[in-house]
Amino acid sequence: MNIHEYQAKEILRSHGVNIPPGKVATTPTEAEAIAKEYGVAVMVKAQVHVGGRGKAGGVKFCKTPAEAKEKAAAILGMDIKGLTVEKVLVTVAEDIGSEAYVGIIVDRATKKPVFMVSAAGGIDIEQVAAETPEKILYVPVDVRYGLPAYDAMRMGFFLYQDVKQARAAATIMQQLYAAFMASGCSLAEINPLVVTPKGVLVAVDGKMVIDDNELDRLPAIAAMRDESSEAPSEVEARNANLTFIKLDGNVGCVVNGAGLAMATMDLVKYYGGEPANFLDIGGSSNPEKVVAALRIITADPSVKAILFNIFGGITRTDDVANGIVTATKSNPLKVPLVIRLTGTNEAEAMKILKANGFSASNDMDEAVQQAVALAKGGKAA
Amino acid sequence: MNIHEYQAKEILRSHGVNIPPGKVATTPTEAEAIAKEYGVAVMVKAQVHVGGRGKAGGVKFCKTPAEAKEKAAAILGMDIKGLTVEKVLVTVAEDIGSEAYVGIIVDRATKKPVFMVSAAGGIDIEQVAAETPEKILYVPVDVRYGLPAYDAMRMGFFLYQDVKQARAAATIMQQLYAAFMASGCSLAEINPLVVTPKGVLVAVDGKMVIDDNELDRLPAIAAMRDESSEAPSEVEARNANLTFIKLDGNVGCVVNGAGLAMATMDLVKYYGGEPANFLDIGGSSNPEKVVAALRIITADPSVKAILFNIFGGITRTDDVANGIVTATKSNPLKVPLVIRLTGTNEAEAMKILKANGFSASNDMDEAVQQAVALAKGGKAA
Amino acid sequence: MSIFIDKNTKLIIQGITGRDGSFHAKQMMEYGTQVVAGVTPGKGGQKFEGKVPIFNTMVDAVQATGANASVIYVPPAYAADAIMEAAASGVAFVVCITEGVPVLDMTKVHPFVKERGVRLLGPNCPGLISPGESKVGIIPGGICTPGPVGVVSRSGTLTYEVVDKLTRAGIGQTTCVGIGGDPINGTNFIDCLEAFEKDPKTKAVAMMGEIGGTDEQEAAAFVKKHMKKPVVGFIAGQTAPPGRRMGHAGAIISGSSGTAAEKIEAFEAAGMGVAKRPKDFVELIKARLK
Amino acid sequence: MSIFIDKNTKLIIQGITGRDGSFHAKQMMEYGTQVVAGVTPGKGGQKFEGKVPIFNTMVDAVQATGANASVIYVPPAYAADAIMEAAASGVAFVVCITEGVPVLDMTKVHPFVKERGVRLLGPNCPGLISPGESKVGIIPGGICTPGPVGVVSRSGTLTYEVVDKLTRAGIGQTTCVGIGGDPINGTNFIDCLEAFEKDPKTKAVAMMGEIGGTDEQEAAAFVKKHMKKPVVGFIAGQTAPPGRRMGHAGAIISGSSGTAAEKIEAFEAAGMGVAKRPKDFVELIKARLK
Repeated sequence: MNIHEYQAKEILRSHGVNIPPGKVATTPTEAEAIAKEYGVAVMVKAQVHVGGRGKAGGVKFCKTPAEAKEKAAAILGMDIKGLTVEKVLVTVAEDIGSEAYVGIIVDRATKKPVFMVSAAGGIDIEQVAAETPEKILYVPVDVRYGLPAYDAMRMGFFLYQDVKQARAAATIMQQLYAAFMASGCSLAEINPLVVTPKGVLVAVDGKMVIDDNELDRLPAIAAMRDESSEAPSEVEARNANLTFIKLDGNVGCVVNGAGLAMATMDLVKYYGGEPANFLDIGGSSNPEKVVAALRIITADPSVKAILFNIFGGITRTDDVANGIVTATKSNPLKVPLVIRLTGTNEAEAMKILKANGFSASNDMDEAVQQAVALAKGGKAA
Repeated sequence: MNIHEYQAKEILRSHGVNIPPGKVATTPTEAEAIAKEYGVAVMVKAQVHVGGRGKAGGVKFCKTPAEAKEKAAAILGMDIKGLTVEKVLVTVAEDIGSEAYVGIIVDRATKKPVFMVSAAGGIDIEQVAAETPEKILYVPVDVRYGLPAYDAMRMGFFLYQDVKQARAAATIMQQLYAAFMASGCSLAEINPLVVTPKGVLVAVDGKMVIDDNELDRLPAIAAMRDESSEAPSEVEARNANLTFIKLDGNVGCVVNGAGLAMATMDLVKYYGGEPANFLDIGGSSNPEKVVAALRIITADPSVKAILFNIFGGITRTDDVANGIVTATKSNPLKVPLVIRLTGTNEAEAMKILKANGFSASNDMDEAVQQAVALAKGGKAA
Repeated sequence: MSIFIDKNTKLIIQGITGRDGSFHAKQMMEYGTQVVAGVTPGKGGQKFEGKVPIFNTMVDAVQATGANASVIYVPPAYAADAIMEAAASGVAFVVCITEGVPVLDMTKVHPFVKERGVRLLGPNCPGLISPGESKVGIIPGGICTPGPVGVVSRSGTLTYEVVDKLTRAGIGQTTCVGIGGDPINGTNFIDCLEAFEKDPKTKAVAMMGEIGGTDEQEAAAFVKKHMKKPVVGFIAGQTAPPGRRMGHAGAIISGSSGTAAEKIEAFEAAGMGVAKRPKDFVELIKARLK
Repeated sequence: MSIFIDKNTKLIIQGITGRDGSFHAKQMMEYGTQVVAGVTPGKGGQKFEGKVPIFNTMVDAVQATGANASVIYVPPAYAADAIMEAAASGVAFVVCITEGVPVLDMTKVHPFVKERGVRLLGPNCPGLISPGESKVGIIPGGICTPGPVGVVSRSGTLTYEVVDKLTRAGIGQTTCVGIGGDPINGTNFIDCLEAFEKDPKTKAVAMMGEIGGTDEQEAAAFVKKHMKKPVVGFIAGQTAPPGRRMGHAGAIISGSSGTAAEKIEAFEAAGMGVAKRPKDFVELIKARLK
């Protein structure tokens, strides 16, 4: 789960990280009031779950409250990479002496959280990694021991010559690590970590991505979810316990299992079609899920044909068949439907479908080819 | 460092352990007031750093506030194994269904904290260990992982058949472990852990021993030290950074290094004497320490002779010699002094001592024999 | 022969009285797996289906039955602890079916099982099956048949799809292993490839990877360097956009790494057969079994 | 020959600019120890006594100098971290002189150094000396002389006492090791006995134990089972009362265990010589060197 910059900063602040004062505004007037309260120059920053806000004009420096109001008016409602800006963070602008990057991700190779730190901060770390990898220090953390003081200090010295700044940075590494672990992060970063001309370290931007699997045990973090900043179809899918990702094609796919769902999308493409989505109904054969899946897919006007691809293992294919019948009775489909079912209770499923006027195949390639043809306006083979 | 039962219980309570309500009284009237406040039967318990309070009459059940006053009057001021009772804990008396023992120590062999749990609680665990070792379950904890839930549960099931009680016990194990680690304990125990007739688990007695080396970083724990409950000579020694333990003999010993100090005591015994103390002045050659050491030793009327045994490594023997001269000038000794010095700056030390009328040897056995003879009223050889 | 499990595998089911645990316990028993015990705290002393003894703890279960493997069906919040309990109890092989285990839990579990020399399969995996010998997990027994092909895959239903096609084409399997779709898991492709290379009955390997990470690339390098047996590979997620997680927590293309294209390239560089569609496995494997 | 350190030991001093660190750095350099670097965070780039380069971190120091050992003189609150830093930096041998390290810190440090295969000596120990070759720690060089006796002890000044007596009697030492008086330490008696047994120059061993714990009993069992070389033992604390800590955190008799009597009995049962007084070592060792 993505959380907003202001939320990540709240978490980091609660772990002791030095963060410039800031508040969220949803209207230009609120933004003006916050800027007035601080009485100094501020930054107005779009709160959206997407990178490149700055380049898109979503981050502005404002000398006066009036300017903050004006810039907030421009940013609120702005569309950044398909997402509408609903909130801005109004935060005290810091004088910047130097900018560093500090981040932690869970690394698959070492199976550990790994720090990445670089004195080349303020820009995209993947760019630094690609162009000047020697400017990044990677420090894996063995969670059994936590982040040892010596490793934190080593990172401090990698960023700063001055021992006081190195120590301050080491403290921030510990705070960031504590926040990362306590918040169930898969990524946490401070970019830039700024040293002001007076030599003080400040975290000017913060980002966190939370492991969805942590949300059940971290209700305070789970409550940070901002559904207004997500695609409505994905919100609905999540609430129905489906995994759904919208794509640009016209063949709607309903599949059980993530691997098979990806393979189905690939096969659509292989046979010359374009998948409209990734949709995994998971292992359960609850007919409700099938109903929700069809509702979400049919809401997309670009979908020209729908393909079910179900391999029944735990999933009972007769349950899926019943779900299809129920869903299409209450909301008759306006696009053709191709069904492939095989595995557990296949015979019953076929009987149910036939009794309700559906045809079905048990061959994946055949079904995919049919769906692709139908989406192109052709007829089912 | 030992802390009192009521202090250990405060710590355990702060970690969530279910502890009966209780308060400390230093007068019978206070004890009566506390009992009145609770309005139920109470226990009045002597707070002293020594085992076997119960057998010594330091723990009493009181049905009424009047009885609490009377029993507190009897216990306060009581002498238990040489220590005077200055405080009593007045605590709500629990109905007892069953009693278990739960403790953690740092184990030298496994180099880990080790849980010991036994359904045979309420009595001395060393007795259980000696007589019925199969009644104790030992569970070492790898501090890198903490106490795993499954091990806590295993201990719960070792104590209780009932799954609810087992789970409640598992929770207490986690709380006790957290308290143990957070308080820098070398020992922490709940004995007895009681199940009331209603099935509720309550920690009726608690004990903690703190690793002295932790006190610098745990000021709140360090502040729990109760000097009124320690021998004054040991308090003074600690404040002077000396390690001192009073013994029953008459040869006072001042030595540098714990191993040599023990070997010196043993040699006193070997040559027919009895050491009056263990005293280690440590590695520093600060003359102040020598002064304090002599003050503490001479305060003991049973000391009939004093033996210095110094092997100068880091310790400069001339510093020790200067300390002896300073100390004996301000407080002339009433008992004979035997000095053995060797090692770093031995020649200077001998010169200083000779110039001030002291004789000294560089042979340990010779010096010990002399001191033993002098303590027996003989003459120096 | 087979890898990891066979006729002699004596299995404990952790969470045997739960919804999923009890359902699959029956399936495994029907398949012929030696299910020697179950573990559910508080139900120690009872029997599952009137015959499998239930214990409160893994230590009790192992001591009483001499089991050498366990399979875990407990909710995600308890899965990490269940894995560690199993690893500490004396079994040599632990399969965790549970989906949704926090990845930070796995950063702790991983060294725990490793320092005990225990093999973990999963979490978030369908388990494994050695057709005709033993099944541990949830792979439908009916689609498998004994034979010479080792199957290893990140996913569940995609495995079924391929195994089903192989079986229908008359090509049986030594063992089918689902390693799971999480970013940190106990057993990876290389572990399985190494075991298949050593297994005398396995003559060829079918391997189904996914986008995300570099495990498939490392597996390809392993094939090139250490394997004499032919391997055919497939990558799911060729059409997936970067930065979006395709269901599996591990299936995410980050930056310039983890794309299907680079994985397929690695397969080709290793001289592996590359299946473009799941059905291609049939002909590619057949050709390599000749 | 010698154990653990010799002429080729290249040493880093952690805390080289501190009060104790700088004093003993000079002593070691005077003795002839190859002190190749110091570490003090924030003083990287400076030089100690105009010749020994100082680094901010152990990794920097090891990379620049190829050191293979380190010795720690930092305050107790930082000692555990310093040990782990050393163990992770690539040196194979770490000596921690610092006294007062919390024992719970050591429960974490112990597996850390162990899983890296690093030897730790201490904490709360005087270090060690291989007379004429190298000295690491605080044992006064002047009381030692090269020769055939290995010395191992829990304590500092008691070691000096015995070594001094040996030297005055013309009996030199291969290596004198102080393992320290804490309940959890890195190197124990058995480690040293094993090394002395393997060292061709060592012909006999003098071992000074203390009350508390069972290390001496286990050492005696090791002597009986694995050693061909003669060992003479001594136990300090014969007159100590139970339950009181005799200075060293480890020197405490708890319950019925850790008494001098049982340790001496174990020595006798192992066929070891038993010194009743420190001075007895001279004759007992002399007899065994013939």
